[in-house]
Amino acid sequence: PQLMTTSTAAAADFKPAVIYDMGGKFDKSFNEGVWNGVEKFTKETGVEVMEFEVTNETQREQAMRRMAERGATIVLGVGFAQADAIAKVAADYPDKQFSIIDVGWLDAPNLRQYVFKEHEGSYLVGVAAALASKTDKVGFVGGMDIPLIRKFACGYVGGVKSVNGSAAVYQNMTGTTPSAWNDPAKGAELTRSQIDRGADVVYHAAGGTGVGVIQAAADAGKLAIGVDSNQNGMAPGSVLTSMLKRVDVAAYETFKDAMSGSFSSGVKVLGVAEGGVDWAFDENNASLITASIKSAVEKARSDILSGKVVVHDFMSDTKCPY
Amino acid sequence: MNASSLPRWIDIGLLPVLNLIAALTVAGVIIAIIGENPFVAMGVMIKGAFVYDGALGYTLFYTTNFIFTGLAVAVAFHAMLFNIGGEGQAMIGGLGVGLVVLFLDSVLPPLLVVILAVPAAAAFGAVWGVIPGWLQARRGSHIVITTIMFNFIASSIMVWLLAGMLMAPGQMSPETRSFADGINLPLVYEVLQMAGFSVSRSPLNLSFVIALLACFGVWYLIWRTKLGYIIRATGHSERATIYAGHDPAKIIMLVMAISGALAGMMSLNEILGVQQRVILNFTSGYGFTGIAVALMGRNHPIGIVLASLLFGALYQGGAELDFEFQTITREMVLMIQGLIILFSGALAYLFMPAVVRIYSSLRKPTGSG
Amino acid sequence: MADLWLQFVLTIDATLRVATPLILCAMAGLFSERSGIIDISLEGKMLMSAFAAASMAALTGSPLLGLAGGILVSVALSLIHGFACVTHKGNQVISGLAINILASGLTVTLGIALFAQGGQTPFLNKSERFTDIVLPFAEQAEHVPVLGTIYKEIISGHNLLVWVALFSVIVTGYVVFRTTFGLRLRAVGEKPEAVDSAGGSVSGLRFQAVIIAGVLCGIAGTYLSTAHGAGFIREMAAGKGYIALAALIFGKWRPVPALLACLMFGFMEALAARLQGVEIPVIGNISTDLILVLPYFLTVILLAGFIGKASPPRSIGVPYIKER
Amino acid sequence: MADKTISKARGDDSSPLAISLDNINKTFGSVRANKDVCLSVVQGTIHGIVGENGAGKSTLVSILYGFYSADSGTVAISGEPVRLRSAADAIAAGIGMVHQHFMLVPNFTVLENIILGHEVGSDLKAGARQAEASLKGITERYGLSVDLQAVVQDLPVGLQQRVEILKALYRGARILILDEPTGVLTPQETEQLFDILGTLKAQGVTILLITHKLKEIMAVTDFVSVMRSGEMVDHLQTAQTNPQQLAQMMVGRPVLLDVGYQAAQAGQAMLNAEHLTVTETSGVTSLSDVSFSVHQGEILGIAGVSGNGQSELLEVLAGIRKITSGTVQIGDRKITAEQPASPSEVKGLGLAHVPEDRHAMGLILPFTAAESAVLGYEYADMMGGRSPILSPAVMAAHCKTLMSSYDVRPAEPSLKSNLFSGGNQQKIVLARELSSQPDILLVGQPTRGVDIGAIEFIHKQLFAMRDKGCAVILVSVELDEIMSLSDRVMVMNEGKSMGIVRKADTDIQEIGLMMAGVTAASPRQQKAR
Ligand SMILES: Nc1ncnc2c1ncn2[C@@H]1O[C@H](COP(=O)(O)OP(=O)(O)OP(=O)(O)O)[C@@H](O)[C@H]1O
Ligand SMILES: Nc1ncnc2c1ncn2[C@@H]1O[C@H](COP(=O)(O)OP(=O)(O)OP(=O)(O)O)[C@@H](O)[C@H]1O
Ligand SMILES: [Mg+2]
Ligand SMILES: [Mg+2]
Repeated sequence: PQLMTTSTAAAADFKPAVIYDMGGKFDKSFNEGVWNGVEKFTKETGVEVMEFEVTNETQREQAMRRMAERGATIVLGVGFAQADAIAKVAADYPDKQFSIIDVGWLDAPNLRQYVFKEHEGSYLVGVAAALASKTDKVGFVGGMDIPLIRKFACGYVGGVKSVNGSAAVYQNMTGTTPSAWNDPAKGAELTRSQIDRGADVVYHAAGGTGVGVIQAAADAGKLAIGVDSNQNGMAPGSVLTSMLKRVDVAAYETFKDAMSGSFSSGVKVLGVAEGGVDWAFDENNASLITASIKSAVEKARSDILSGKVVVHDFMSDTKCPY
Repeated sequence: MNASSLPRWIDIGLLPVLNLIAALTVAGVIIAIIGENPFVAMGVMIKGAFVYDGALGYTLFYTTNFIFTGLAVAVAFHAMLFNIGGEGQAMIGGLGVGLVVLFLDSVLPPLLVVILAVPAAAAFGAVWGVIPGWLQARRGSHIVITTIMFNFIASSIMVWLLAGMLMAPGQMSPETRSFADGINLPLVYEVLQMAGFSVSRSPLNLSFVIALLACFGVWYLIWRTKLGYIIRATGHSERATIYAGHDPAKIIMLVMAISGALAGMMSLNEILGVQQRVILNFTSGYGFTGIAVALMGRNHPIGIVLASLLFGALYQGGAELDFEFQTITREMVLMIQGLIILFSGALAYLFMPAVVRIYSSLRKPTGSG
Repeated sequence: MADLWLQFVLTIDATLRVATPLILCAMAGLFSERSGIIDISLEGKMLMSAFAAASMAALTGSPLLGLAGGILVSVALSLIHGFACVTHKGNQVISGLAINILASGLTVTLGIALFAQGGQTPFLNKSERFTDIVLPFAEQAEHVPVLGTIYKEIISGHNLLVWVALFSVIVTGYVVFRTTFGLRLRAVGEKPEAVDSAGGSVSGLRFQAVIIAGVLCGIAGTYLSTAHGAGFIREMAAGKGYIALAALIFGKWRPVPALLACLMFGFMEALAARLQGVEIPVIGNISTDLILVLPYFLTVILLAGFIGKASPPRSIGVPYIKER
Repeated sequence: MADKTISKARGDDSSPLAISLDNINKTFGSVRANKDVCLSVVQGTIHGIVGENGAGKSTLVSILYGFYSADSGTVAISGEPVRLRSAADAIAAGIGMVHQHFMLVPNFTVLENIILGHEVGSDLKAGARQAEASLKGITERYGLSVDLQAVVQDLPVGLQQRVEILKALYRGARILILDEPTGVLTPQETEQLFDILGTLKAQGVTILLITHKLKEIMAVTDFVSVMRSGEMVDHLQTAQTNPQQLAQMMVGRPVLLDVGYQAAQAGQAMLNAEHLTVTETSGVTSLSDVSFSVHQGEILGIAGVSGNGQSELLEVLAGIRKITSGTVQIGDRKITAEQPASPSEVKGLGLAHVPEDRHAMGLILPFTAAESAVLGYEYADMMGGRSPILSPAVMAAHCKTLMSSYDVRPAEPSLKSNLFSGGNQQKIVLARELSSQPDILLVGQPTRGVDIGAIEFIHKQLFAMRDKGCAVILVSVELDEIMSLSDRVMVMNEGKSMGIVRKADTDIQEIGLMMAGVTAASPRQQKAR
């Protein structure tokens, strides 16, 4: 492999690869979002993308190396958990291109990093949640207890409080290990307890665990808010909206750029302004989103765009002022 | 009709092979059921394990893990102790490596830190083995149950530490910071490249050599020392051991310490060999696979090396399956492993009646003639 | 204060839900181990049946067929266990371990082949699951202080299988201690040769016991994927089989104490879930990982004879071999 | 020929047969436990079976009880041929059995044990009540009272045996098999058992009694059959035979009870035991206030019914068991509860120990003979002292030497210990212990399950040790063995010493009485201490 001298990929030997993280590409959430972008790319260009789903912690680096060795010209890592692996492998394969989502702190000439302003999107759905709640109590279920998820929570609280300063926001985290991304039973448990305490809208940022959140909310006749992908269709009539984190865009863009030779390294930050985060409105939740909710959310959106509202980023100071 | 009435080559050669064939046959049928060609899959696996550039290195890398955990199970087995706590002992061994390195890597020269980390892995693993040993020897609690519980306890301790005080600042995964540069066991490909051979990169490292030395050590201990003799005696008859003037409780604790130390040393391969930081779940079930390895290897170091090689190939080849087939993932390997444990462990003597019948009908004509 | 009380009641409510699979598995283990067969394959049977039930429910749309599928598959694994341990007198721990590992691998492998969703089954909608049964007057009861809350939150609003689990304790108690079958079952776990010489069949009884264990584990697995959860995900048993085993030991192989142990362990889990990442006044952030390890820790302490003494059935783990 | 002896033994051809076994064969692995065995038992009689250890008695009756299935042969009960595939078949045919090792669930009540496998209906309580009622009739009829609610493990052995008999009768047994029922009983309990058997016989129950004790055969049976190494040797009417004849039939040649005892000159005391007491964790006192000493060049025999503290005594002396109170003095070393000695320390004091149970203690069956031959001597000088290394070559050479000087056959050190016959296994143990040149030798049941040729050899070795000046303590439940080897005899009963007598001053009758706990040694003999 060391002998290989691939420069910028010519279309013929262009070989993209993606490494999904634990939870798998059908987690109905984060990884699935990436998969959607990958599918779109394949459909448009006809180029097959090599895929691998990590199922345990030790596989990440090996999978990445294996992709590089099997001739991949660009490798996309999904999630911050792959940061260390990609840093090592990118250094060992300087003539290959790498890209990673949710990581913004690495530095390599052949590595592109995507960071999202989840707090902005969460703010938007927080506004919707506060308006849709009849009890003035809303919930948040996070996956693994890490700053990134606190960032979601904080933006959400900000949105809720901007509408109703006295509303209660119940918050729970699922766990401290990566298995917290894939524990729907616990997600359902936590949601039930929040609902029993009066919450009637529950937002999740918990990957596969969120399936349980949506299920529990639907079972109880309450509302859930999806995350990452558009989850409105998972339980139509029970999902108020979804906080879209356009990881599909990141995936699609990465491969598109690499294929056309316009791949660049560095950190890309995607917020509301860049179309990287948004809220979902479609036929599945049309009946839930009243005109007043819609206008309030759109107003919040334009306020963020105009800079009138600056949503606090938890990760900037690990504090949440709301 | 029992094992001792058969020649050794049948007992330790033919029967294990038959069991393996049975397990692989069932696995093949399942692969066929899910719509893939088992022979193609087998071919991919073998290629993935031995043929590709660097594949052999990976295979031997996994083999190293299995040698350690297999030896751990086997040593305990010689004292008739069923140590299924290898997983937890390996985790705690890794913790030992981590603590030593994280505390010392800024003060001591790398080489010295590495030299200290090796016994730390063994010592921490030994502690995690000796506690269930003590509970069995002195308090009469069943070692199987306590070692199961200790796996969970170890796992929780690791989560608690790695997601808590040992978590690297600014990190979002439950893992420690990376070790300082140079704190790792030499990689085999690097050493060979320095010696002028062209070898492709793989994580195979010095632990493999340590594992082989451990094999020899275990063989020597069990069959060439008085302690080994007493360990085996304890396994067969505690009463006879007491009669002979030894304290079985002490032997049990000692054996569990040795067993735990071997399991703990598995972490050398993963933590000090490749990861260079302590991560969660680096044991990945290797501790449990060690049981299969010991069963297949009939608790003998040579058997264990062979069985480890088989499982190493299965793991590495299995990863290759993952790349080649949409429908097959690593879990296929887990399934095959389950079948192997079933056939070579619980159903070890499934084929014996038939083999005995065939053997005695073949032997009769020559015997009487 | 009122919220604290409500929180407490809700935690108890959650305890019941979390403890349900533990109770079923503990009763399963009780039958098996009382007959002398160690069953560490509770975990694997539960996992496999969770998969089978969810697949069946997803394919047919019927949770009852899902239950049937779950039970069937779990019993099949029990029969493998029986074949290895009873018929071939193999090592019971090894057989159990093999089944657990096999189940881990097989569920994902088959799941991918069937649904191509990374080993998961499709998300089950309401009609494909066992949904909660709200008892009459639950809403009205809300206004009655204390008792009303307890009625509405704890007693009402559980799915069928939660009731089945509680009922299984009564049935287990009755069958094991009040019937002649139970007498033989216990005898065969204590001293199989006594049953043999009294004209009973040791193998027959042990097979019956493992089959009953299979049925109960099948219900537990079904609960995980088609009642409590909405679909199968890999490794969804997540050590519950081992916790149930611990509860069984903690309950000294008796149904009611085992039930209490399950509830205690369930309570710890429910509590831990609620405390995760929550700042508690004065104490601060409690490590829920350490709460979750308590069941295992307590079992070790118990087994070591520091709190009471748990003595297992005398012939447990020993294959019955008449002729050497 | 077999048929002739049966009819001869029966005496009265018209009496109906309860059991007839014809050409029964049974093989365990390579052991032929029963070879063409025939047996006829007349209804309403007590029929004894005698034979040495391993003669195949238990195997035969287990086949009759459907517990084992015969390889070939037929069984007829009351003239009807039956197929006995399981115990259930035998029970249905009216056969009940009291096994050598009781088949009772220890933590069940008496009642639960009795109804187990033969319950009425599926509800336990209702069935138990019904059973209780019908049991009342049985207990009254045969005078077998026992508390039905008691938990079996709390009952003394004699009562447990009574439960076994009740169990059989409750199942409607008309034929009752008892396998060595008196081995575990005190003389009083034995008396009571024989009374019960008498009552049963009077009620028309047929009884098949297996025992080693010829006295018991003479006392209670009507007929007796003799087995030897898997074969039926002869059938006799008890009234027309005597113990000498039976013993000769059992071993296959005239019994040489005495290997030629010659009084020895005892020297100084080598071991002094004072007020030895051992209390088990269960609270049972297994050894109580035992005092004795043993001298250079003498054999002190310890006699007693099995289970009266002899085993505990040996283990205490060997350092295996802890003393509760009292002392053992060996040379200058005083072993007490406060200053216990380990088996290795005791060994260092010049003591060697041939344990009672060679399978569980004396040898490690899966080990090779070479390995078994160093058990307990791993750190002895010939094995390289404290060196941690074990040399297979040295072990094999050592074993080879032992094998040739003690005539172990086959003389093959690499053979697994369990592949040697009982006698040869015992010779390996003996060789190992005697070759350490001990000053004190503890020997437990040296000839249990050993053939007569080996017995003579072993006895001669013991005499040789004595004559070399070793102090020998010999435990045996075979009174004949005690009498032919010992210089003095200590008799034990319920953990106590009933006194020590000089062999020259006593006879079997007196010792028998002491074993039964009836009389202590007379003051004159007491001095023999
Ligand atoms: N279950 C078994 N498996 C294998 N061998 C056996 C079994 N039971 C008995 N044997 C062997 O069969 C032979 C006859 O044994 P059996 O128990 O019938 O003798 P026995 O006359 O009752 O002796 P004892 O007086 O010691 O009770 C012995 O060699 C014994 O080792
Ligand atoms: N309980 C047992 N378990 C296993 N093997 C046994 C058992 N009893 C006897 N054997 C084996 O069966 C064979 C015959 O044993 P047994 O004691 O009957 O020998 P034997 O013919 O009486 O010899 P000897 O004449 O020396 O006493 C031996 O190989 C012995 O080791
Ligand atoms: Mg017998
Ligand atoms: Mg013999």
